[in-house]
Amino acid sequence: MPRIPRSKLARIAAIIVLTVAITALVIGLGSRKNLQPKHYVQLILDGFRGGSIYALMALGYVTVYTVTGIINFAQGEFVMLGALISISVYNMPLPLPPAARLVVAVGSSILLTTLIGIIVERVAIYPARLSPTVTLIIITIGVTITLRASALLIWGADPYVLPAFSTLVLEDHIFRFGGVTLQAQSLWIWGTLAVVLVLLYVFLEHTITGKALRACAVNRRAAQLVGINPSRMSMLSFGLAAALGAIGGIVMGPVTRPIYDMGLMLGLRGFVAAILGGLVSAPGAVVGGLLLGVVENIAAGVTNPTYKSVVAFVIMIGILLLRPQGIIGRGETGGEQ
Amino acid sequence: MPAPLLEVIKLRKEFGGLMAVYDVDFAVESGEILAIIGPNGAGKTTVFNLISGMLPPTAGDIRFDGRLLNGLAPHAITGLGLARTFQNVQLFGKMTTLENVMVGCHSKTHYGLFAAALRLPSARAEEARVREQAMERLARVGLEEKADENALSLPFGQQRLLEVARALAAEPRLLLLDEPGSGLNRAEKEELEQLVRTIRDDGVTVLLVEHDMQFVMSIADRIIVLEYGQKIAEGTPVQIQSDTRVIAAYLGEG
Amino acid sequence: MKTNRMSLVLALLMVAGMVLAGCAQAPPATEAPPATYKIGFNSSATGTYATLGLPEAKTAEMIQEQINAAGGVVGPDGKKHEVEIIIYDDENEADKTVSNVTRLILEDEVIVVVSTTGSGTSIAEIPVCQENQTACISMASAKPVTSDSESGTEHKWMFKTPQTNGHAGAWQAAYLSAIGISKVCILHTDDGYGTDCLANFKAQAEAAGLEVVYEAGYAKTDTEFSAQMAGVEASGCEAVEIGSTPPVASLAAIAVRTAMPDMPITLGHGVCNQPFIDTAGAAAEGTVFPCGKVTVIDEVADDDPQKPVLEQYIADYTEFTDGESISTFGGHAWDAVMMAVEALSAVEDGASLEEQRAAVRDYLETKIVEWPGISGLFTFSASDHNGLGKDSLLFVKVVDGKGVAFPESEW
Amino acid sequence: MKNVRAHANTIGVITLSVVILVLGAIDLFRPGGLRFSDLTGRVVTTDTMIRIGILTIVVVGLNLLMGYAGQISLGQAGFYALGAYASAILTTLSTRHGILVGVADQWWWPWLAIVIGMGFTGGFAYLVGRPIFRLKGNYLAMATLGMGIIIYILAGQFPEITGGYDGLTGIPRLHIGTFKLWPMQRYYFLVWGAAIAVIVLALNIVNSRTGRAWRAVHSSEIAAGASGVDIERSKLRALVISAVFASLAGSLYAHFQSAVSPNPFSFRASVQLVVMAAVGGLASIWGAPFGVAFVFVVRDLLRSRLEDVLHVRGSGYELIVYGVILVLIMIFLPEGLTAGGAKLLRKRWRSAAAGDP
Repeated sequence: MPRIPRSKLARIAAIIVLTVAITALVIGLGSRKNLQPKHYVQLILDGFRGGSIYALMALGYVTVYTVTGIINFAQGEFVMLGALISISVYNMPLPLPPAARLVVAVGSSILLTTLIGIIVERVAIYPARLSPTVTLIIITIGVTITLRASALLIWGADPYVLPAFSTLVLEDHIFRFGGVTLQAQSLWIWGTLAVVLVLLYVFLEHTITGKALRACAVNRRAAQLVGINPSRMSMLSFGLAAALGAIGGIVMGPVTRPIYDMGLMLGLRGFVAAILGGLVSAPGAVVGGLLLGVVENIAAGVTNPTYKSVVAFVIMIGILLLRPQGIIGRGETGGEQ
Repeated sequence: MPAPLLEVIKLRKEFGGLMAVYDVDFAVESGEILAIIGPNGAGKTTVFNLISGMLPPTAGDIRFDGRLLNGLAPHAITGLGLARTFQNVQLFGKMTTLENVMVGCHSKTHYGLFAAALRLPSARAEEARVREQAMERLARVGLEEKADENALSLPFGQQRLLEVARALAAEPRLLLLDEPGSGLNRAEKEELEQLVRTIRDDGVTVLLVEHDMQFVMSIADRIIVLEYGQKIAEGTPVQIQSDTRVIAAYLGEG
Repeated sequence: MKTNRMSLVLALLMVAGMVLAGCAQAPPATEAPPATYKIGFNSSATGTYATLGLPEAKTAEMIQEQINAAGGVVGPDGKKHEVEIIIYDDENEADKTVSNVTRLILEDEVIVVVSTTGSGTSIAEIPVCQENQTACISMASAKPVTSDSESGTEHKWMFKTPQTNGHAGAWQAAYLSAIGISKVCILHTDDGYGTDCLANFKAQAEAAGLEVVYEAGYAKTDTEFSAQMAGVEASGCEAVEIGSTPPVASLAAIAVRTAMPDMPITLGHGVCNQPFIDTAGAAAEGTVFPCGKVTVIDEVADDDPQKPVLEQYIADYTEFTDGESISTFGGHAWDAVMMAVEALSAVEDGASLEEQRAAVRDYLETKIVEWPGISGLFTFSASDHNGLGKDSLLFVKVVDGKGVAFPESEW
Repeated sequence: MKNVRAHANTIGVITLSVVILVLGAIDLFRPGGLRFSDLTGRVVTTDTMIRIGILTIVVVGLNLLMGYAGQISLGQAGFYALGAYASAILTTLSTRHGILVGVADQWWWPWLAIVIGMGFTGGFAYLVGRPIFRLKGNYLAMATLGMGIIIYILAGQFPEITGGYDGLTGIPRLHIGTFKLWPMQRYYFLVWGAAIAVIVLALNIVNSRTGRAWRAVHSSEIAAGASGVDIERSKLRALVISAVFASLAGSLYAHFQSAVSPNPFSFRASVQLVVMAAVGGLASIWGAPFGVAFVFVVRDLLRSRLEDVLHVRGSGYELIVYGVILVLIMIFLPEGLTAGGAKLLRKRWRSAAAGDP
């Protein structure tokens, strides 16, 4: 029987003790607010819904970071653009039935946002690719400010809404079982996440460009040596990240009221999810997103809901300090490229 | 026999199953020039990194002047008088040649932040002393006219000399030179040999790693030979030249 | 080192450039016609409170046009004085609010200031108005904007036109106790306005004998409320009071309706505009909230002294903004600016700026009695710089996507 | 050679002081009814100059931390907030809670509060810095970002202590004995006096042993360690100094605005501070005042000009232009406006000179 080295055993024991302690604390706090089991289920369900959006964004961060080593602050803005563009296209007086209009809206929004992502990469990111990390971070911040201000001018400051996919009307179909409510849109969100993962898997594993992208992610210089053009890969990674962001924005359109400045806090949450997953692996990003959504929601439920974003950032700093390679991944500690 | 300046006892370093350095023992007497040679990958630079605190040893002790170095951070070890240079030159890019050497004096200067912020006389005096010492170190390696130039604008040979000057600025009692000769032409190597000798004559013990046999034979008092992380021979250059195991290791028949 | 010296030279050039640019402008020639009265206006036309601040700014621009068309305002000297309303935007940032108000008072030398949209930012401007002894009329409803919490007295130079959250709390408490509710939950935004709603709704509820069993806040940008809903359900409260402005107020209402379909929902007067109902959709049905009369004009009795003023404002605003929806926040701005314009009549032409500002302040504090405005009948006094009572609000219920009067008789 | 740079810096300090004195005097004594803002076409007023002075202090700290020591901080507004809240809480103790009534109303108490604030913020930075500096590059940026946002959110809670979202008001104006450092024209001299003092201190530190150690750590940590520099302590020292400077600026802001709320210390504020440092030139202490001035003037100029030219609701267009300028500067002038600009000028002069027959 392979002897598990003592240090690994100790670490597993520590993790078990930690999880038991946390669950006890959660139940304890929850009972003070006499939360019934059905409330915990509701918190977890809604946590998964929010977590799926974080997961899609985390995938965007991972794609850009692994290929170019850049943390793209503007990832949140791609979500906003995806949502608002799809709503504008949907509200266009096209002679089509609502269902068809929705499909056109979704398609054109993903295309347009991907295009914007590529333009951003060509104009702002690629010219400065050799600059130090500080400069690149500030450039992505400049891009964020520009995109958000343009959205303010195009769509103004009022919230918009996309009809729920299943009912094509503002009010979504709600499933109720045992005191727990589940919106049909949540199913659309989880379904979309699953489809995106499958498509991403197929693209990365079974297409030449996909493999090239992965090669770039593993070792940029080696990829260059075998003839992969880093400029094309960088452009592709931003386009893919923009598409992922747009999809996230579209499916959450009916659930939240997209507005021009929704990108900031969402972007930060997506980043925390990416860090949880180790910032280098796609499965890590998805698990990180879902986990963040659930943990954040439960923590808010049992303590004071206003501490929700504090919880997210405390988790981030905790992960950065204790396990920079995240819960799943084995990445490095984000050193200078 | 006075106690050796540096003692390495049963030194071992494991990188995930690979034994880079395995039970290496050797000592460096004060005032001598000791060389460590061996084919590439023999663990020469790893031993250097273990001694200078860059890497924590898996097992074994390193004693400098009787003090245990295990676990000390590189800057603490430099403070004790053990300075080093690097195989691939590590200079401070956006700083001038003189400033690079002045950083070397860091462990020898003590004026605090408060004195520096207010440019108190004590700070200004010590600062002047540091500048003067650094200029003198530059003169030792013949680079005083290049004082104002950016360190990276110097030709490669002079960059190596600058690194030596910076190491000397810490007034070390033991100087570790990591492949000082690599990348130098014939004339530069002779100049380096001269420099190492004058350093030794100033009372600084020298431990150098080198794979250029010819250079080592002419400069070293004693030689240690490593192969696959193990010490296979130790002795004077003459003994080493005739040692069968060393020849086999180098010529690859072993 | 060389870059250092060069950067010094360039730096000095920039400063000199800045200085010369200023001198190039010729000093304004002194003009003979009667002095122009200047009113300062600052709202959050962009940023997080844009849905409130933009209609306010548009109302100010509308009034400017109306005054220009009328050729100005008749001063105490009988002559017509032009009125200039200088409009700034503070993007709901406290720093910009203080900068804008300071600039209006010290640089533009306005006689009276109307500023600003948010409660937090309005509180930040208090020291500027007090120290520079210039009347500032705020369009925010939080109590600390006009009343000094320590001494309980009103800030001498601070006024505000919106109905307070205390009035809104009183209406909600009266309605809930009337329909037999005893346990209440309060949800609120995590900002100056939201926390003021919480304090006032809670005080009024407890005064009316209701028990507040659960309170929870959320950020203006939040879209997920399941943590709050779990708390509401677990607390066993029988009704939910929401203290927020759109769009987050609508999302909160939707969340309550989704989790607890038949839970009664009451809100503060901050949601008193069409965007709240449009965004909330079906979730708004059946919700009740006190409302400024301007958004439910056809529910206002004909003999109500405010009716003519309300109808005039609605007609002018709709025409000026070619059909944008009427908002109660625009009404707060109209009241403030029109009061300021009326107070100008107390300004002596020859008097110094300080005297003119004091005259306007005194006029506001003493002469505004039973003053028919959009937000209600104003009666300012030394102890009340808000001048409105509970009756300035009309209780409204949303039926078929429209706010319909819901007087006590129908409870 | 070295004293030439020290010489250039002393000239710089003297000229900046003279310029500030002259501008301040004009504003204080109003020769011929001239107002300070007339000098700059009504774009820069005394209020703006004071805010530029306050933020210069923070940005000089950022220059040391990011430009010289090479450590990224996206949470500097957090330290700025700690200083502001320390002053706000301590100076309103007597009025709000009736604590230390006798002491808190003395003229010297606010000054002591400023020093306490700096001490507290410095200590906090030290405690936060120890774990955080195990991280590098993007991860360090994110950890500091998280810290800044947590401080911002917590400032909005605990109404009893921090006044919640409305914040604290009634912060007294500063006095020296009975001499009141108000109205603004007087406070201007205090703020810019502090700013120039901070610049002098920073220049001295940069040209000292500590400054050299920072630059060494920034270019190669391994070599710095081998040269005897305690890397951990060196980074921590840079963070603590930048936090202490930010705290001083926060206190000056609290006494200028006389009211403090979480609103001006959000993530947006941290980003703007980094932008000001970058535009002025990360590794140039002289860049700080000009990076700050550039951002203020450009935003105000754009807003007023855009409103006149396009008579449109300003801030949307203005933000776009601001964002684009930021990206362009970072791509073409990475060492910032002053240093980069100077280099461009020198190249042009050199090529012009070379061009002559």
